[in-house]
Amino acid sequence: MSMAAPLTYTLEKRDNDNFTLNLGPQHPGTHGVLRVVLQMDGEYILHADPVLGYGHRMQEKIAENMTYLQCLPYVCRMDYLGAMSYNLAWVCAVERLCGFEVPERAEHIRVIATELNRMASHLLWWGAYLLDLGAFTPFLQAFTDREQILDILEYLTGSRLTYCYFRFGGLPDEVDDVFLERTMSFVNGFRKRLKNYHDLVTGNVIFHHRSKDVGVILPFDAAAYGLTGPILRGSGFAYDVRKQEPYAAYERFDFIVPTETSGDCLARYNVRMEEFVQSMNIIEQAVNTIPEGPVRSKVPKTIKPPRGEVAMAVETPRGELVIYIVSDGSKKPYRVKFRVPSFANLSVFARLARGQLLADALAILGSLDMVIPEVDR
Amino acid sequence: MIECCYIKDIIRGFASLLVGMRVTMQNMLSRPHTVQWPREEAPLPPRFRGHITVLPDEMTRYPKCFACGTCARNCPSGCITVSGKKPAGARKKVANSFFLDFTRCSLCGICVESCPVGALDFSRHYALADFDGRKFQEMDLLQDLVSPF
Amino acid sequence: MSITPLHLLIYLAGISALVGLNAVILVWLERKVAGHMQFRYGPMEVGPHGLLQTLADGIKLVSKQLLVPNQADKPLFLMAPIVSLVPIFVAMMPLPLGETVQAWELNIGLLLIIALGLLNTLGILLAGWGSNNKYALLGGSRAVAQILAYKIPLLLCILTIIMMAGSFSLRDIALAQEDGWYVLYQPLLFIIYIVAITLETNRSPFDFSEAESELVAGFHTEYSGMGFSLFFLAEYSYMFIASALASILFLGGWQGPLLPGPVWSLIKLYAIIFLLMWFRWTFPRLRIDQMLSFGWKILLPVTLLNFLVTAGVLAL
Amino acid sequence: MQGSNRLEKALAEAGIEYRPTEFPNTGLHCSLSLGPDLVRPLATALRSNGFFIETVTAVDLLQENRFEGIYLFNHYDDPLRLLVRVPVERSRPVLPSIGGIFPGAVWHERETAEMFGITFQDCPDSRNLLLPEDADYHPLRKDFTGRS
Repeated sequence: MSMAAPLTYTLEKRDNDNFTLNLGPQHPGTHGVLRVVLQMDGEYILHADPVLGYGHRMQEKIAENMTYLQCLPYVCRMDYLGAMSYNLAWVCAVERLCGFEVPERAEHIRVIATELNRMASHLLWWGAYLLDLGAFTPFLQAFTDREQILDILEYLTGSRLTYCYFRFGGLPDEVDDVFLERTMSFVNGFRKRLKNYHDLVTGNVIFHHRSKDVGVILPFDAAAYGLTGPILRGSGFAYDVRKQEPYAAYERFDFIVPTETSGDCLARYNVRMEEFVQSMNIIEQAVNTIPEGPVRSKVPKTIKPPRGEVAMAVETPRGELVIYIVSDGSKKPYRVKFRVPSFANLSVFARLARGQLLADALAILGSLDMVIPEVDR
Repeated sequence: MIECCYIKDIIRGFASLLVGMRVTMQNMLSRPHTVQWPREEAPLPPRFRGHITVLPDEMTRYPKCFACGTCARNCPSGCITVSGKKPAGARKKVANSFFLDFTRCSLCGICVESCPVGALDFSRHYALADFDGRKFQEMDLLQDLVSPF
Repeated sequence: MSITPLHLLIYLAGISALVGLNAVILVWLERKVAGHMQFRYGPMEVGPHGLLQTLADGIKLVSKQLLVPNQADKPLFLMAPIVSLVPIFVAMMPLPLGETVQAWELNIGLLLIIALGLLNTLGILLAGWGSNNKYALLGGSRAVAQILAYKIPLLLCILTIIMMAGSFSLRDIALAQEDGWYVLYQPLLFIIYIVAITLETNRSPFDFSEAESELVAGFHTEYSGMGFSLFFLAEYSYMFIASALASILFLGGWQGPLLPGPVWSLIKLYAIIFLLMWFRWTFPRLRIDQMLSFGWKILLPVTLLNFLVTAGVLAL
Repeated sequence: MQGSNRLEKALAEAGIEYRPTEFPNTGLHCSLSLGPDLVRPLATALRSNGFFIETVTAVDLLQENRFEGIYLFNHYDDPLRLLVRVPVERSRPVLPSIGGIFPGAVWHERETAEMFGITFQDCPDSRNLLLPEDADYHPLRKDFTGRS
């Protein structure tokens, strides 16, 4: 029983039946203000052209006009679902630039918070992807658990989405045991609840038919488009910045980088589902081995790094974020480049959507896990 | 063999649907997670970041802020305007006006951290709404404090 | 039994009340079921447990402006919701909800309902074509594309039942199940029938013509106010009719112990509607081509086989 | 190290000498300064050795009156960030496009082109990406203040 769509579709067909379909900027399936101009033949997509920039804020110019500290709240505004990773990336980049030390306890808390945030982001993706496939319940099923993570992070940072929590040289204030206990009880509970997620969706035959062999990213394409993150790992590369260039305290923890080889939506799904487990492993280890001590090292009040340049790579929930800073020795960065993962990941969409059905194209878009303000910056 | 797989696939697929339906039924029988605000209230976390407030001095009840302007300089959005002057006979300045443009504030808390005397703190007000936007463009944070002037 | 104009008026009034009340209850029920399956409460504010929420929404919808898009085919655009809704008033007439609760005993009642059920698709197609919107057009054409894939298995299901009961009259079919519901003899057919009516009523996992995440709102993208609410009424009324048919064809209609007939009818009917809602809030949507191959490759052979086997067994 | 071997090999293919930089302090394993004509041979060599494109961007060095085109590459199997710097005159900003070699670079180049006013030679797509299609200003230039 084969239910896959015909894989080859004659794209060379030229007649007057083609029409242009504006998918977005306001469309339930594009997760934000993304517009894709589609050339369609019936339900088949002949050509897709993403149009970006609806949420463009010129973050890089803003950063040039601000001190390093003032920039801190702004970086979180790019990827509001993985704000902790952005926060960490900026803080680590400036620390690398200035050569600040970070106490071990602070590093552990950073890892815990970032991994919790990664789980929250993946949960939202899980719900939104299934919403793209037309299932409504997973969205709010994921929200019940995401809400608990946000509660924990709100307890830690005082904010639910754009945390702005890490500071140069550590954390703003001491972390109490209540946070660690709540984290552990959440992780223990979520390990059990994850089974429900699999029961509801992973085994579902409709879900399988919708995501298997849909939107296959070949390994050769992955390098050409500079893909990173779970999307890349679904195509067979075990590339994870946490493993390859460990930052914070990731080299101390034992975890594996889940990979799949088929490169389709199902592979990307499975990778992310496995990352829940790995994140929980990391959190457990980090909580169990957290040392006592200060959470902030001595750093000067005014950050004035030496001349030079630095590139800091961080694995956000969506892939590899590289913050490239050129410093001219003043209080403000001379040039900041945010190499955001969604941007590169979205660029492959036009290629994947060619010759697909409209429904599949939206499933692919969902499986790429976009945050449009991050793409636009 | 093909027929066998065909039927097996159908049965397995059907079973997977039933498993999914079991999960939603379990959901239905469990308690909803909604907190029905405003009839119920969710607890505010201790580090909740509302808009900032100026704290009074314990001794004098005057504003603790002495209008050094560090917060205004450090604010990424430039939403704080503060000025102060010396009350008669005092050695230090005291703030006589402290305005927050809450429409631009991003609640990052850099001002609270950078204050050298700890005169700023987050308030615990969250249900802020008004018909007049100007009220939030110029929030007078010294309103509830005793003024030495 | 002949029908006088007075009779007709009374029936129509009764059916209108039923259609309206049914929609109010079903929308509320759907939102409640959806809510509780998603750890929410659903509507809670208007009336006890939000019972009057649908009424409030209805008033809001009725009082809204009916916008006709620029360059839309205005007559078709305005006609579409009516074409969707009106057949329901006729299709409900031969439905027996109790031994004596039936508007019009007709010996070909089943045929009438099946024939009128097709008009819903026409309404969707008109809406899709008339609104001058590409999403709506895609939704409308999807509705037409899927019609054969589920109608033939559906008809074969019904034909099997007709063969077993030996009558086209719904009343006779229900009465034929006095000593054993057909669902006991034909469980597989019942499942297929439920799948087919999910398709017929355009509900998830087969809501292709609406397909929120793909087609925004599909065929009713451009409808506002009254047009939109008529489509809503029609959708829920078709659900009512399809479930009523299912309860009559497979579950013995109004027959049951202790409680009076109409109550049993409603219990069975709403149980099936609940099943449809349960599907909707559990499953992801199939793709249109997958649904077509599902219809042609699974539903059709199985129902055909079932039909032949049943015919053989009956002949023996 | 295996990783640096890969880089050495790729650089040798393009005829460039390999000089590592201090990795942990800068996050870069190697940073090169090249002429514009060497970029495409290097990109081809990197592509065939399994490197992926991280980003293409530029830095406006207003005081030295030049732009620096920045190409960042990395490798999936070993962490090996390579930064290629291509200085160009500010008065005649033209950089070679690697969009034909790395299709993913096209978007980065479009962004750099509109932000700095740099022309990418033979870029398959030269429309604006993030800015409005009729934008004739280049916001990331240092002399752009946002005030007209």
